[in-house]
Amino acid sequence: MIAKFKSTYGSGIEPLTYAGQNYMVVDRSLIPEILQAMRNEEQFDYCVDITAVHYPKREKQFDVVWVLYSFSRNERIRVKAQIFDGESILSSVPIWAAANWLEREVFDMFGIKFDEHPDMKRILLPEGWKGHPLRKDYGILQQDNEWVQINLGIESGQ
Amino acid sequence: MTDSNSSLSHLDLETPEKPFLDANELVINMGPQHPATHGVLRVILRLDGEKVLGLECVIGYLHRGVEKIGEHRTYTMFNPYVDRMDYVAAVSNGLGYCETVEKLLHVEAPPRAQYVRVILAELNRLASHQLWLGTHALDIGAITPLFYTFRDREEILKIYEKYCGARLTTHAFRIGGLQYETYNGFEREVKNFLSFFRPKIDEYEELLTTNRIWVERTKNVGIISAKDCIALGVTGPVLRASGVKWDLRKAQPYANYKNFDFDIPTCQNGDTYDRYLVRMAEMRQSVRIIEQAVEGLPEGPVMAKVPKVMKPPAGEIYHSIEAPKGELGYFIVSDGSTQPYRVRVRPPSFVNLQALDLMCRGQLVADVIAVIGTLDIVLGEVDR
Amino acid sequence: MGHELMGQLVQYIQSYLSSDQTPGAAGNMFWVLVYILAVFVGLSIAVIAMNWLERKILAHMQVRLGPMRVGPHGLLQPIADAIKLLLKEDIIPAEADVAIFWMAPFMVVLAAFTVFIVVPFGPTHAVTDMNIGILFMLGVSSLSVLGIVMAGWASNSHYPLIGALRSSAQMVSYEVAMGLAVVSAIVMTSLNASGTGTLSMIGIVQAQQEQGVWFIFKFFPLGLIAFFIFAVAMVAETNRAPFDLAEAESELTAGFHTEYSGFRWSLFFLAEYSAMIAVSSIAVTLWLGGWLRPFPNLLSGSTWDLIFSLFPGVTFLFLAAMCFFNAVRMPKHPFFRIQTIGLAGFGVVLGLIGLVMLVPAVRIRVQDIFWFAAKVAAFMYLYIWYRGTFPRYRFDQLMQMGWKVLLPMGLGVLILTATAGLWPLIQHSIWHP
Amino acid sequence: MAVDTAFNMAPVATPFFFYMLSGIMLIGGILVITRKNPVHSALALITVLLAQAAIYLMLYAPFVAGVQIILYAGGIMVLFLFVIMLVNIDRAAKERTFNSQWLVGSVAAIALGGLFVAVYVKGGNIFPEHALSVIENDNTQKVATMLYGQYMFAFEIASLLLLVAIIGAVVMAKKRI
Repeated sequence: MIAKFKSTYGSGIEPLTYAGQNYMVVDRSLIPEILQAMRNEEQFDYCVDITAVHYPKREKQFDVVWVLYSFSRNERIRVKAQIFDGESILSSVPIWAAANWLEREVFDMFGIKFDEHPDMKRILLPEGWKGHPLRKDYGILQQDNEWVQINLGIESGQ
Repeated sequence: MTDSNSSLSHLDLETPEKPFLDANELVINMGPQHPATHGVLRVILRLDGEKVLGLECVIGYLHRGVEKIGEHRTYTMFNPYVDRMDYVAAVSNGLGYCETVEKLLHVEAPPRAQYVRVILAELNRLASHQLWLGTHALDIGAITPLFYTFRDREEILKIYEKYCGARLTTHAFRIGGLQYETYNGFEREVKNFLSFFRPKIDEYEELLTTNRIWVERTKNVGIISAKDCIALGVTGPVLRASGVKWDLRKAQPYANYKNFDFDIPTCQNGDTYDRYLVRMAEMRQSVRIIEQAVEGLPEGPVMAKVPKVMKPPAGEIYHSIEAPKGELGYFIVSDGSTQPYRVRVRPPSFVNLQALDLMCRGQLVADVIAVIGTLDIVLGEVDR
Repeated sequence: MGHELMGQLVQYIQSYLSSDQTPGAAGNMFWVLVYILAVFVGLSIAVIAMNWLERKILAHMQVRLGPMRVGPHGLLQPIADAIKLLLKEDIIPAEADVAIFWMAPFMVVLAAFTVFIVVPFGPTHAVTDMNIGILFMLGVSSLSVLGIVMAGWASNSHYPLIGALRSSAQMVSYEVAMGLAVVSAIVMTSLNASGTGTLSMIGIVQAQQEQGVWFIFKFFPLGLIAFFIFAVAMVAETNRAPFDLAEAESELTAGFHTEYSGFRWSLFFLAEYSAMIAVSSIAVTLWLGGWLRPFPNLLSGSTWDLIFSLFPGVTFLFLAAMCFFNAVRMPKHPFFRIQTIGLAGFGVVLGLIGLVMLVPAVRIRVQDIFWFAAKVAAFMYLYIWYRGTFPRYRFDQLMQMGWKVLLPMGLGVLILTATAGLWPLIQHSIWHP
Repeated sequence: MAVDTAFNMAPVATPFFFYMLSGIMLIGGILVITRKNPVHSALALITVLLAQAAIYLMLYAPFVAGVQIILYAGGIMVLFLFVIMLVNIDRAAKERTFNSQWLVGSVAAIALGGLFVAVYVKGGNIFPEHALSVIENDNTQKVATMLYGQYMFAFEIASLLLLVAIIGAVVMAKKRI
């Protein structure tokens, strides 16, 4: 399968394996196409998870990771795309409805915007919160003091 | 309401239906303090009379930043934190986390530890399903099953307490095996529990399975087709009740589940009653697994050789287990240091909760309660 | 002068004791007041006892103990609760319609208590016997829904409003089925020589006495079906499980009384329980022979009469013995001393009541009340049992049950009962045209 | 039967009660049309109906009184309230209670009042001098014999009319049948 993708898309795909788990790093521009193909042609019909990893030292700061599973093949695969800070990526909600909240959570935690997402807003943190906690530059004790003072009427949440 | 052959396009979850005639649309805010939302879930209901036109979940009231904490603790130190996510199935959380880190470290727990893990994890599944049954029945108005299930859950918690000193957030497993050897009489007590518990499942079923009101309240309520389940990523008993025979214990066996003989109970209709039946059948299967595990419990060490200071080689692992509520996944990225670079938890409750809107459309307020109950969500896990 | 008045009073009391009329019918104002007071006090005690019993019985059904702390076996728990409720802050929401919010609980209580004017605890033990007794009971108890609607609306909050909407729809629809079942029992009262039935509560029981059969067994199984319809509808009428949608805890937090607290809330509570007793009394009067003792035909004769008349006293003595038994079993620790004494004292009170009830003059007049109360108590137990066993119906299912099951059944039973009652006449006209 | 006559109740049907109940009815009636809040109006109407039931009782017509309570106060008014509660009260409260038909309305009211006065003045001899001594005990039975004997046809026609109304309501309310 990966070989087929490789031949179709060429250098945009880099298939990798670690500890017996397959994943591939895909160029950002190829992501919509690849994900569509994964679902329609390769029967990866279950989007297990969408998440991101922040590498502040890298030029392309974020890895966006799709964990996919195919019921018919009983196979799991991860698709990764590296993007710059502030760059957005096309939403996969039209492909997997499950992506809705998962993408919202990625936005909430990392500030990565998904284009054409039906309802791109925070999910776990309250609306109006400043900062995205899972970025590496967000301290573990850091909080939006202003928001806490205005909305909770206390000096600090800690 | 849902055509099972429909494609994704019908999952238009943003625009609510129109109210009938010119009646006013009633917006009700259910929760975050509400007796039936199982925690601090807030559901904004748009109603036409009592008919649900659409709903929106507001979550995050219990957000504690577990994933962020994980990045600032060592692998061992983070282990107790995962128990606080799905606190009614803490052992399963620990199992998933320990196995993921073991994969990163390229170690494997010794057989005895594996067996004990299966016993405790399946006991945990029983406890979780019992809690679900009690509260779900309470939501639908049957108050008695709650006390029956809690009486029996107590026995499981006693075994935990004797084993590791804790009852709810057990922290029972360690990376590489178990901290403690089982106590004297562990096997006997588990066996006693099984023989005590098997008739109790019949007792629950006697109260509910053929109860007319129970059947009327749950049949054809909150139907979700297999197709929609898969599209929305819904897993666990909800998926199996829709007819998909998929259980990670069979599909991608972890621990040593492949050594045990058990069935995957499924149903076809995908309604609340089927989910109830599936979970009841799962309890019986769990009893079967525990029975085999206790019978075949091997002697030997319970801890593999793991370094005192864990520094897994750089790499990344996604590993998931079949938690009582569905697929519980851990995605851990290691950069070779003592702390994980990134811990991502794929919580089953969070993903399953997405289906609430779809399942409640066109139903009545009372059904929303039933559906929230049947999804078996734990807000600690939804919000993390 | 005072002596003369005293003599008059004694004569007065004696005159009543030998009377065979209700005080209302005799136009005896003094006894009417005494009866009203007695009914009110008795009802309050019954509600308190019901509160304790419900918690205890439900607890034992659910493998737990229930109240154990306040008094021996929690006997004083209802009183403690009442004090707690009275001392609680009385909250009126800022946006509420104050006047209606204020009136609603009184409306409910008024409706629930007024109906007891016509409840016949015995052939003479009723405040009054109205010509339209049963109609009065149904009518006045239907007024309590107004109070519920007022409470729900005046709270100016969504949950109470939905609770009120549900309960008004529910009560209005079940009243229809209930009425049909009642009518089929009333039709049975007309099966006598004169051919005229009665709506009077006492008259209905007397009709059962004359016909020598409780209406539940009349035209078997027609009476039974009518009784069944009523038994279902009355649970719905009183908003109790499994029809407690108006206050469905898990859906509407507390339904129409969500915003009520303290004393006002306790009035709703009081009304709920007295309404339960009221509808149970209707069921007992219409189908279970009211104050008549069980097995009047099977176990007839003066010996059996005597044995059955001893029942009330013996029951109380048994309860007293239970109290003593438990007092003996109490832990012998100074901590439990007061509880033990309390329980024994309670036993003494019960025993004395039992002994008094064995006195022939008393037992003859008391046994009617006893049998009536015993039958009502059986219904109360059923209420608790339902609550411990059944999940809650959904609103549309409830409506479906009322309109599509009970109503047609009620109509059918009514027609069949009328046909069965007229059967001799029909037969006659067919055979001898 | 030993009943002490000294403690006998005074008859209920005293003029005092009549005037009191009539007063309640009049005040309630005025409140019904003047209250801005429809729920208050409905409650006032219930008061009127209950007072009316009490007047029936005074007239020795307990059956009619019972039916009045059970049907109007307990049934129909509850449905009224049911509907009112579903309507947006805030909007209804802002609307003017009296619309421009007040002229026609008062003319009609004056005409009706004149009719009543005329009947009372002209037809003085059709009113009996004393209240009829109706025996209370078989009042209900009398109503029954009347309804199912003499007025059987009218009674059945009325029920048929109601059936038509029910079906009409169902047809109007149901989206599809």
